Amino acid sequence: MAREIEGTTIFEGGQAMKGYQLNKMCFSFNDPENRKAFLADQAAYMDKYKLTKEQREALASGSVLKMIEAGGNAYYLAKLAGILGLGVQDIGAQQTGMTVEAFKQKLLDQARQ
Amino acid sequence: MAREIEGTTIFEGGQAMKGYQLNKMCFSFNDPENRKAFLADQAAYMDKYKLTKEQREALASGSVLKMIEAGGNAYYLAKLAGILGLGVQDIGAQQTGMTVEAFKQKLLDQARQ
Amino acid sequence: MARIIGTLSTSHIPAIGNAIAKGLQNEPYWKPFFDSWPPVREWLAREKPDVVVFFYNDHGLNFFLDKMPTFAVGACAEYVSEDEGWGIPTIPSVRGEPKLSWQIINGIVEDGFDPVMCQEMAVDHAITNPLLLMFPDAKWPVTIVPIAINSIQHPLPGPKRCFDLGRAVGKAIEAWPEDKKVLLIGSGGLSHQLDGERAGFINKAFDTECLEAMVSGVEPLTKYSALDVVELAGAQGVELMCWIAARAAMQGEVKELHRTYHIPISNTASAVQLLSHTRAVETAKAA
Amino acid sequence: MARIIGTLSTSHIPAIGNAIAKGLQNEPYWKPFFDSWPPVREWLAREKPDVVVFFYNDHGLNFFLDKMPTFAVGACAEYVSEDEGWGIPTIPSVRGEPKLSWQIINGIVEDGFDPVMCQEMAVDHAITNPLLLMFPDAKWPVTIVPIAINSIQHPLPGPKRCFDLGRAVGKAIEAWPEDKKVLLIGSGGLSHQLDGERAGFINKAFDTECLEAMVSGVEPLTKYSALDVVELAGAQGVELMCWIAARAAMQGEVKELHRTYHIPISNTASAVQLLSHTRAVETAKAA
Ligand SMILES: [Fe+3]
Ligand SMILES: [Fe+3]
Repeated sequence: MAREIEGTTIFEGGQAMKGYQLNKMCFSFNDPENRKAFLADQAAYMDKYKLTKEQREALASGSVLKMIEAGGNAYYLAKLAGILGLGVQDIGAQQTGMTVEAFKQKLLDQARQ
Repeated sequence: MAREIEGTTIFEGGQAMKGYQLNKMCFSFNDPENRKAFLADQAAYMDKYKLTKEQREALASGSVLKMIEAGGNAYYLAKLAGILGLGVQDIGAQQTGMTVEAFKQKLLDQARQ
Repeated sequence: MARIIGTLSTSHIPAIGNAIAKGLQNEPYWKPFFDSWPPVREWLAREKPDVVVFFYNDHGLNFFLDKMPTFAVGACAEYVSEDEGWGIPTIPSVRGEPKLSWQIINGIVEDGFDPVMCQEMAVDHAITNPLLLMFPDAKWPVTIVPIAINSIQHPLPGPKRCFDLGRAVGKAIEAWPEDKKVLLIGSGGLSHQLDGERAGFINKAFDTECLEAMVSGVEPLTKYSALDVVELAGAQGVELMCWIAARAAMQGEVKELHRTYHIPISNTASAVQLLSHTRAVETAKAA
Repeated sequence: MARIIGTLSTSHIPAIGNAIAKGLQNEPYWKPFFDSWPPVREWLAREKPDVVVFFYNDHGLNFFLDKMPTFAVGACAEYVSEDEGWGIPTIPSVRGEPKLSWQIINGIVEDGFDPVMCQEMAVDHAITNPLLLMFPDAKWPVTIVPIAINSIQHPLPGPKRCFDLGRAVGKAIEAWPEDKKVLLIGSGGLSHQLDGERAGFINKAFDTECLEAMVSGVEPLTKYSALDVVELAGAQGVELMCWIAARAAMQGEVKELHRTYHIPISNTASAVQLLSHTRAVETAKAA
């Protein structure tokens, strides 16, 4: 697992352990009651899932890259993004440091490779 | 899975489907609250787990062979036996149609094969 | 004996479910993708598959990291579409084909695979979107067998292992004594990446290589490791493994009936490809 | 590099836990079994393993038929002993060795196995009884990695597959760069059957064959199918698969240090066997 792939965090054992509580919280969002409970009191909900300091700070910052660094996995984080009303292009733009328009253009450009 | 082994029910797909609800109920007995709830009102508890008529009748009869025929698996049924205060030798005696003493003797005899 | 009639592979992007729910099929953004489906539906109406075997990946609905399977085979009488947490409408439950499920489980365990056997299984957009695309009235004329391939937590099973799984599944299906027509589905991809500084990565050249291999045979793709696929197809492009397994299940002659490749839907290179199984190996030999 | 120092195999019969709790070790019924442990404990005190890799079977505590794994590997920081529903006392939690867990998971996936990867795992008497027998003060001087083998729902992995799993696990352990001493445990068996008209079945001749093979090498046992083992060792005698995997993980020269075989405990032929790994393959070659 020592392989480096540019701009990509491999979600392997180390990340899976690091992010366990954060991803577990996100997994709970499959249940609408839990989404409501999270929105009603985020701090209490994060307490319940024993999020680490790094995970809480990542969530507070709103930075997806920080959430990934804190062990978040794309498939579970997507459920959090849904709650926060972020689409995949908002998230793509944020992570690549582009405007949403520029990010969409980047996608289109790849059709012409 | 057409292989026949004397006095033995292979817990394969067919049995696993047939016994699903019964085994699920038994699995719930890992939780002491559930054991209490079962003992307090067996009929209601069997309703909750949607046991089939055959499974209810098997339980009512107390016959382990009937429970197995109804899809019960030894590893999960063991939890039910625990609640009913039956030891493995009581169960062995019952299934083989022996007295408990004779069953114990049968076990001992096998040391001398 | 059961007969594999073809492999249908498709992207399953969540947004597709929302577009269907909102009736956006003819909007310019969506038209290129949805236009691929009328010919597929005509073929389905003609060929009338009885059972659909889905190679797909769960997106954090049915499985969590507490117990993450590498491969999981459903053996349920019914599969329930459940809330995934971000608004894709659920669909009516789909009937299972448990006898075929156990036929497959028994066959692949015999062949050295270590599946999780599932008697309760919630299915997500990787199953529901293809079903809705095939049968827009949501009256399912087919039963299903879902086979989940881990695409979340590394180590992932790589192209070679998924190819071998597909082979073993295909062999088990063809040995099923029921006179049923079986359609294979590869659900996922193609290239895309949602996370990291490389988000939005798409690789048209690699996707084209894969689409070509789906026709001529996917064995050459087994030279790649799972991490090669991450690099070439993006972090979520590993869903390609579902296409490889579905295609590998079909031996003998195939014919490409339909192909759509369109960039982008959401952050993804979308594709739909239909292959019919014109002659099984045995028939070919006998001829 | 990590070093495998031996394989300890033992029956784990639930009643053992109750006998320990009630202090019955010197009762005539129990003495033949418990007398096997002082020499094992002396060896442990001398050899001081750092990590114990358990091949065991879950008895309906951690896994249910909704999602039944063929093989599952624990990758937890801690394993919790939980109520099994019929009164075996729980024990203090045991620390895991997650780095070795992932080393094993990565290694066996690379080698074509399809494990479930578990980050939460409750452990039952198959783990707790051997631990208490080794370390009666319940102050665990070791960490553990549990590897569960399906013994509940057919199709079970057979002797050949479990042998191959053991081989792959052993290879992964020996490639682990940490300077740690690893003990393997095969937990289960020997012959017994709890259910059906054949309840109480015990097969001394087959058990003896297995105990001999544990010394000379278990490869000959791979000629049996899982159903052969049901027939020869009883419906729950399939727990023998854990012994096969544990022994297969150890290549090169071994020495039998201890063996107990006693009929019956409960309905089971009980056995304890300790093998030391006197020379690993590489060392043997270099010599
Ligand atoms: Fe997907
Ligand atoms: Fe056991």
